[in-house]
Amino acid sequence: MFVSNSEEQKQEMLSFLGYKNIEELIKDAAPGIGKADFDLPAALSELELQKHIGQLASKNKKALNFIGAGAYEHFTPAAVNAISSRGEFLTAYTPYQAEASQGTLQAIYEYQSSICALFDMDISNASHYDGATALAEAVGAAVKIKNKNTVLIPAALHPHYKQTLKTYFKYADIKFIEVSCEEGSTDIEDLKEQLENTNVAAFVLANPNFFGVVEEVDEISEVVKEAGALLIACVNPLSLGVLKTPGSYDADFAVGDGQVLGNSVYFGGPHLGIFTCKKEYVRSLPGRVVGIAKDKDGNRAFVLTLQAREQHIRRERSASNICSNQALCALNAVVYMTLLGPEGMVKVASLNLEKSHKLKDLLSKEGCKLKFKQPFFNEFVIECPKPAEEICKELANQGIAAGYPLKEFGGGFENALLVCATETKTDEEIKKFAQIMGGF
Amino acid sequence: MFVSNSEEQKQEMLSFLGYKNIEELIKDAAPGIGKADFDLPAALSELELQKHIGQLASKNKKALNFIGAGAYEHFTPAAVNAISSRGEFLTAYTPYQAEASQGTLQAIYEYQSSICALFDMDISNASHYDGATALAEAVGAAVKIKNKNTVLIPAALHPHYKQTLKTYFKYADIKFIEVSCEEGSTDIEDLKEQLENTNVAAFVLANPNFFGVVEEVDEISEVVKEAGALLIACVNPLSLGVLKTPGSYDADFAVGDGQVLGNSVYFGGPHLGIFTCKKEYVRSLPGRVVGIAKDKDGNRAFVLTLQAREQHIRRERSASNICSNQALCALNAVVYMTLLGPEGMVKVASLNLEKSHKLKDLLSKEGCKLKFKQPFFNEFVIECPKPAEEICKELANQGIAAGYPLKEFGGGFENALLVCATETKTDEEIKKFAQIMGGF
Amino acid sequence: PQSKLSIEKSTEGKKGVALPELCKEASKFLPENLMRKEKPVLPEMSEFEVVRHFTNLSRKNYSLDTHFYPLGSCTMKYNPRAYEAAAAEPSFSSAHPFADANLAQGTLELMYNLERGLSEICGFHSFTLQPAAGAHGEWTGVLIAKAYHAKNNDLNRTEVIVPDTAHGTNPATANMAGLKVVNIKSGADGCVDLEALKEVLGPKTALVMLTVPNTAGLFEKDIKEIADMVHDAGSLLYMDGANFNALIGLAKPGEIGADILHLNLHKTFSTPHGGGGPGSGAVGVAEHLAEFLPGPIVVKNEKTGFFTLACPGPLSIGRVKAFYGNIAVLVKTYCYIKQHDGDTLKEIAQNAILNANYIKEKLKDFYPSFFDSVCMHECVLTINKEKFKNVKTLDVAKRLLDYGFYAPTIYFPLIVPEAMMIEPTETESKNTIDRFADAMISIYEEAVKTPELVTNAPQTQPVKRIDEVSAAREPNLRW
Amino acid sequence: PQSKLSIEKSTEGKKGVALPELCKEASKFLPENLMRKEKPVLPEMSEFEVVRHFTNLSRKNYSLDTHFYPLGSCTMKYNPRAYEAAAAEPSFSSAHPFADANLAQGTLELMYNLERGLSEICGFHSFTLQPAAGAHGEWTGVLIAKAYHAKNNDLNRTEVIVPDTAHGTNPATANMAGLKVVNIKSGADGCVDLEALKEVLGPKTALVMLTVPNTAGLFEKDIKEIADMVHDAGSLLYMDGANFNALIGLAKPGEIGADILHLNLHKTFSTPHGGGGPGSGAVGVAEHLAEFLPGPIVVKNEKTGFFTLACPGPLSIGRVKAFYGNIAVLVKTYCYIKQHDGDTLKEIAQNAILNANYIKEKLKDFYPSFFDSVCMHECVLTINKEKFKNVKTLDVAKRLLDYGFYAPTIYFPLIVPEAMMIEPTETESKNTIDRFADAMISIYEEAVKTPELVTNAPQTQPVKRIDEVSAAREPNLRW
Repeated sequence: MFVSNSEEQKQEMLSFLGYKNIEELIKDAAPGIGKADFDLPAALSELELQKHIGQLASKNKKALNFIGAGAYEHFTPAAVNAISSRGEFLTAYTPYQAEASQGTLQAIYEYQSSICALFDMDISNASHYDGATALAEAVGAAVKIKNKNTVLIPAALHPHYKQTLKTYFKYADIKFIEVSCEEGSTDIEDLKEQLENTNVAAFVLANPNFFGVVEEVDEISEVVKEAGALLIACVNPLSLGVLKTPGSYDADFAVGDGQVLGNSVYFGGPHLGIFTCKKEYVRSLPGRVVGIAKDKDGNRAFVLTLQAREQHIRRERSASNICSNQALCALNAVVYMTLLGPEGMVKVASLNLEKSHKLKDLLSKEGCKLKFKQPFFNEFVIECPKPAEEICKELANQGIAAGYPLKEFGGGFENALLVCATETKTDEEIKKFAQIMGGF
Repeated sequence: MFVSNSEEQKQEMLSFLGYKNIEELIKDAAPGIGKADFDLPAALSELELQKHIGQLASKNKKALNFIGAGAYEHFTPAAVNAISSRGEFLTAYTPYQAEASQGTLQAIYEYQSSICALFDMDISNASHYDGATALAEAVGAAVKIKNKNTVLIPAALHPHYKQTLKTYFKYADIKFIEVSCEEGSTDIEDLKEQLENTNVAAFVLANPNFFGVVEEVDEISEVVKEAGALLIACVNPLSLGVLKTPGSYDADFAVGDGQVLGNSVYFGGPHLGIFTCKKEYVRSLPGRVVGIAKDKDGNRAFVLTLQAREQHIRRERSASNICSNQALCALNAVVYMTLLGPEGMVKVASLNLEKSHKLKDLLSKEGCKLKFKQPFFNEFVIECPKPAEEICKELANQGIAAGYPLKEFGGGFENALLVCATETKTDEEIKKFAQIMGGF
Repeated sequence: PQSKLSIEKSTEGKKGVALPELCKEASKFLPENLMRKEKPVLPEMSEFEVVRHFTNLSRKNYSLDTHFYPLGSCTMKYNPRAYEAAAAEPSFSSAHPFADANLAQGTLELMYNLERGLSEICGFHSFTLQPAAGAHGEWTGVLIAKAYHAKNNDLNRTEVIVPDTAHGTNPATANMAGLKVVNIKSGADGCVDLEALKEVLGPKTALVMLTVPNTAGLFEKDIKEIADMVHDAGSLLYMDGANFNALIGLAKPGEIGADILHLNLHKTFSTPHGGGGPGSGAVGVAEHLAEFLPGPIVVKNEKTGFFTLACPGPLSIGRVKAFYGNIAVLVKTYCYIKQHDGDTLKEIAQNAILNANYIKEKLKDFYPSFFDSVCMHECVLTINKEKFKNVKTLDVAKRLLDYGFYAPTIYFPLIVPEAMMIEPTETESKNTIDRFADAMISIYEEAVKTPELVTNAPQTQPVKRIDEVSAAREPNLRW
Repeated sequence: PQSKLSIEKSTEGKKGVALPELCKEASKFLPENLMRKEKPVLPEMSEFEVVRHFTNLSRKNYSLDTHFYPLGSCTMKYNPRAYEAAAAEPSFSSAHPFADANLAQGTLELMYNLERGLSEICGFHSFTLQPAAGAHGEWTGVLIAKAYHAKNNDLNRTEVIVPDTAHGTNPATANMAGLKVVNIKSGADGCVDLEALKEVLGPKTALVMLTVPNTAGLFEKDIKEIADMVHDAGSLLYMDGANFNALIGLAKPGEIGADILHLNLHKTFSTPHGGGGPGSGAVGVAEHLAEFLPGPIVVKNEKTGFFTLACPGPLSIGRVKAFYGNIAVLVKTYCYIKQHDGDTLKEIAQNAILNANYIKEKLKDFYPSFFDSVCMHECVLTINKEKFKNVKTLDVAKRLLDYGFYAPTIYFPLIVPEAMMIEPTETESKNTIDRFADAMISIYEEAVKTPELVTNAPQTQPVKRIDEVSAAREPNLRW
């Protein structure tokens, strides 16, 4: 299947090589192998595959979704996929031969530029795997820069991000300390206290944090900077249409997951790791980055640059082992940002504020209790009258994905549910959901 | 919406033209108009449109389909749409500037060639609207060539094709006479009798005919030719993988609907009119045709040719008024044929035979009565125990599109149902349908 | 190197697609004398080779997505990607035209509302969505006119009056419908000469076919007067709405006197042209002509909201093609009208007109405009013959390709010598038009100073200038 | 002309997309001190302008769909279009990772069966689908090895042995995981020198990382012996399966001694590379390592057939990224394995090997092969320095672009001077390879006779030869 040689061509080639049959060639190329048995079902033709995939897909039930929690349903203009599905983007490799890859290279340069503009940061790489791994790279860089072994993370950091950090630094001499949460926000007093520890390399500021709460970024930054630690912002890129930018509160590194910028939720992947930093940390940048160069005629051209940091050159002395990143997701993101433009980015973020607050108002009206009072972006925590997991199970049967139950956050969170409403929700849908929730 | 000028640019352009506002310009360009009132709903944003279309689409119910009757559900390899959705094909105009349109032109040339190969005919045009209108053009050409005013059509011609012919020649001095049907096939004795009329210009041979029956093409051709009339074949292009080709039985014109070659059923359109003829009738060819030319360097190039026949040159003296055809559907067809190749075309046609005969066998086993005994391709007529329309209504409620009721064919057809099984039907689906039908 | 045909890349034994296994050969089901003898001569290639072949072919095209396409009268405007996605909905594309109405309520509702929407936008009583293309719609319209006169027993009306600024399809269509074409010359201003019209208008006139705006890019300023004259003479007024983007939102054809209008949905209503189709040539008519429309037509049960396809009445001209129209195209049109209201419809026409006049004005010192008047959606320019000497309009067109622009429509309308018909459409912006004007001016300078640069163009395309006549001499139309 | 950036095409006030109306401003919901002050500096363009901008950008790329892409070690093989269609299924793309398992049975079943399928194909006990790319998978594998030794309290095993023919990611990964890299030189035959291995293998060895086939394009002929040595020394054997298309169907890594293997699904399993990702770096392990795999993992209730995500056991290395892997990539991989059985899997490797050896043999008189042996999926060639004088491998690579071919991987592996690593993959055919060989031979002749043609290449690309060093001097990485 998909082998392009005809049987006759194979024979011609074998003859040219002086072999009678393919087995002889394989024996010379890889002595001792060639006889594996497989317990696999019969191969499907494309028609059969289409039917099979259709059946599998139909086992996923269409749901009215109010879950966010790190993966957000947003509107993607049709032009985004129309562009990124073009064969010239889809089936190109990492742009090593720059002259024959100016399309991908310029698109990445525009991605880097747009991300820097959105984040107000100096430098962006060409992309990372996802928000969690981008955060891990930033933490690793901060620890190296500061040569200190303690990193403060907020209690209200995405649990998957916490777990990923733990895995990344499992065998490294790094201590993670959680700064506690007070009424849904980072407890600044606790933060101050922890910062008195002189081993602290950095604080990770999640904004909005996992509870949807918008943090007091200026105050936090001041406290962190005063203590001489680095500030790593971990943000929702779409929220930056209305929320303060990492650059404006002096973040040293700012990361996030760019799924929200024109990429599908897709059960969690592929998403898009965004990695940005201040200019002075450019040599800590993991992965690929595109820069401007000149061609022989002196014209502007785009190339992968600063490759000396990378594995194929430095091998075991490289900054990171990353090669493949999420280029196509980054392409989706830059097309999305270019379509929306400055106005659109503000508007879509504002719509998220509006819809989530409408949901909050209607839920309150229906008697649901809000857990926290702080400002939020597009999701927030409610207190259910019974374990949130039970409610989610019940609503799933009605075709509603109700939210993310927070019981793993321990005491006081047994009945807490994180709910989200983005610009994709109509007023009718929000009303319907609020009414059902009010019925519990 | 989709206007590309910014407000500021509009003002700049107006100033350049010496106008203060757009209304003044419009007044000069089109005096007396500019004030229309519209009773239209509020304009939708793209997000709202996506939702609205999703809702509309969901009002079409997914059905297990056994209807053919001129529009056939077939397997289309995914590569077909991947290619024809490329902007360079999708958003190009008719290739007037040949040097900048070699892609479309070569693709059409390959379409013409592939169709000629499939049909065994000398010449194909670049496409026509659909099978019915292609047939009308062929009939018109035959009448002109023969300068006679009677055209014989088979009783078992697609009713829509009959109706379209009637409309096309409503005000022309052309007489259509139906040759009767005997046990589902053209009654050759009746054909002979009608051909004794010296005014007959042509006979339209539908193969398979509307009842799915494969006709005795050689015998029919002999009779027609002997009488000095032209033979117009109206065929299912996909069936030509196994059925005798129009060229092999000396058809003068051969037409058909190319929907079956990689195009969706799409509630009846866009489909693809295929128009072919013998070399001697090339000047009767309606619409566009691509030929090979030389460029200045003597290299092969493709151009629209024989344009002298067309309306933008000849105006009222042109052979036909057609300009836009179904180019993108023709592109789908040529990609489809190129993917399948000679072997694939034979195989897919054979699969249709196999599946429809499996359906026939199972229906017989379940006690359903076949109306005719002749060979058929992928559809055939059964006798239901009650009006076929009632059965179709009932099955529609079970999500089954059961077939095409034939009551318009008059006496004896009240309970007749035309059913179809293409290569897309699994043995399980066929079995399920047969069992349900057996239950009546 | 010369582009290879697929058949020239063919290698025996290759397959481009895997099909399910076959249990029985065709000969088990068919008598031998009805069977094909030899396999068709088609290319044998792998899927990969086929995809690469056609992908590379596509790259030899200029297209709207890649280049400015100022092709006059063709309205090459942007085709929104959301509409492609909508049309690709499997629920739409897989619906069978003969399925029970219960199974196709979505498609039927869409058709119904589109027909209502177009009627509102154009000021007509009703629309048929059946015609497959503009010319097909024209022919449908002419048949309607014939049916109208036939009903009135007004059988001597055998003539159609067509101004020389009409689209070429108008006379071709009239002729195809068995009517006699009476051509009239335009006035010096590019508009219908009322005197000339009066001269031929009479009891034999079945129809007057006006292209509005006409192919000179001009609005028929006397349209209302013309309509009155035509109606007074007992004739009907047909309006060719191929370029309705110049009028949309500004005027309703039904209100300014047209009895029949066809629209090229693949122009004004933003559906892509596909390299030559499929298009859609919807036809709108005033109330007195509604009963002649082709059928079937979608009707709504006002009580239940249920949609069905109804047979047309006895006066209908009948069916103009199989099934119900180019539905995939109609889905896109429907999306387009859902995204517009009265105000934004008007913006379309305003910007189409603004852009065309801006081009005309920018180029006036280099390529004179054949008509003085303010133009509508397109302008018709010509060349300065004295300065250009051997350089022709064709050369300018080919040279534009080297500058990265598609060429205007050339040598049309026929009444303008060395014509260039330039239509920017409203979806292009000043940025592009300025670049285009700069290129045109550069070419002007080349034509004057280094004409061989222009007459040897194009140099940047996959092939050099093609000798089109060579193709017609001994036509090679297939492998 | 120089390609413009989107921001250079920006015009104030333009919008590329219409969003729904906003009822309230953001300031109604947020205190001012938490709000953004200035809008981001992003381009302002219409949808049309954006589509045209990026469409034209795409046309400046070579890609698999348009050109032969013999990039060694990258396995640029055909990406079937059916898999793109499958991955685009809205039911897959819109499923939320935290939705109740009831709502996502399709995705979960697919993941489960894919994990079982890859295990069967590779001869392993189980697989994790979580890693986002090959290097991510390698790192996952190394962590598993560490966890294994930790469980055994074998804490002195801090070294990873890596031959110089390994992928560059191998040492980088080992280092990233805090292990010491011990490099060993290959033998003259390009394979692991058993003596050299013996010398460094010992109680400190945690892992031996073998790239099979190695970057010399060769099969490690002593793999079974190596595996025994490694296991006898108490170490684990890691196999880099980035180029598993050379082995697939011929051998199961789990059966020839590997304990851990990562696959680049975006290479062997035919998912597109997307200009740099997303890929997927699934990791398979033998039974004794299954408990260390990252979680969660999909489990099936054998009674009900219901699929759920289960937390991993206490020995798991934990989560390597958020959520569950690059599912869209996994859907395509799943399609690929559904379209293959044992026989067709073997055809993949056979043809990959046949094609590479055919190229090598065709070019042997012009570009000598650095190693004598019969190669696997790729061959490593070099240039004839005496004949070529000033012409370098880089020049040959650039000249290939002018001939319409992407270049091989060059200057890699590092152990081969002026290396060209050529991998045709099994989805290219003799037709293309012959054309490529002809081009290489032409370039050879140019290099000998008219070297400036080669050293001045490319001439046919959107830009001329780029001075890559200029970019790094004062990096310009954004507008």
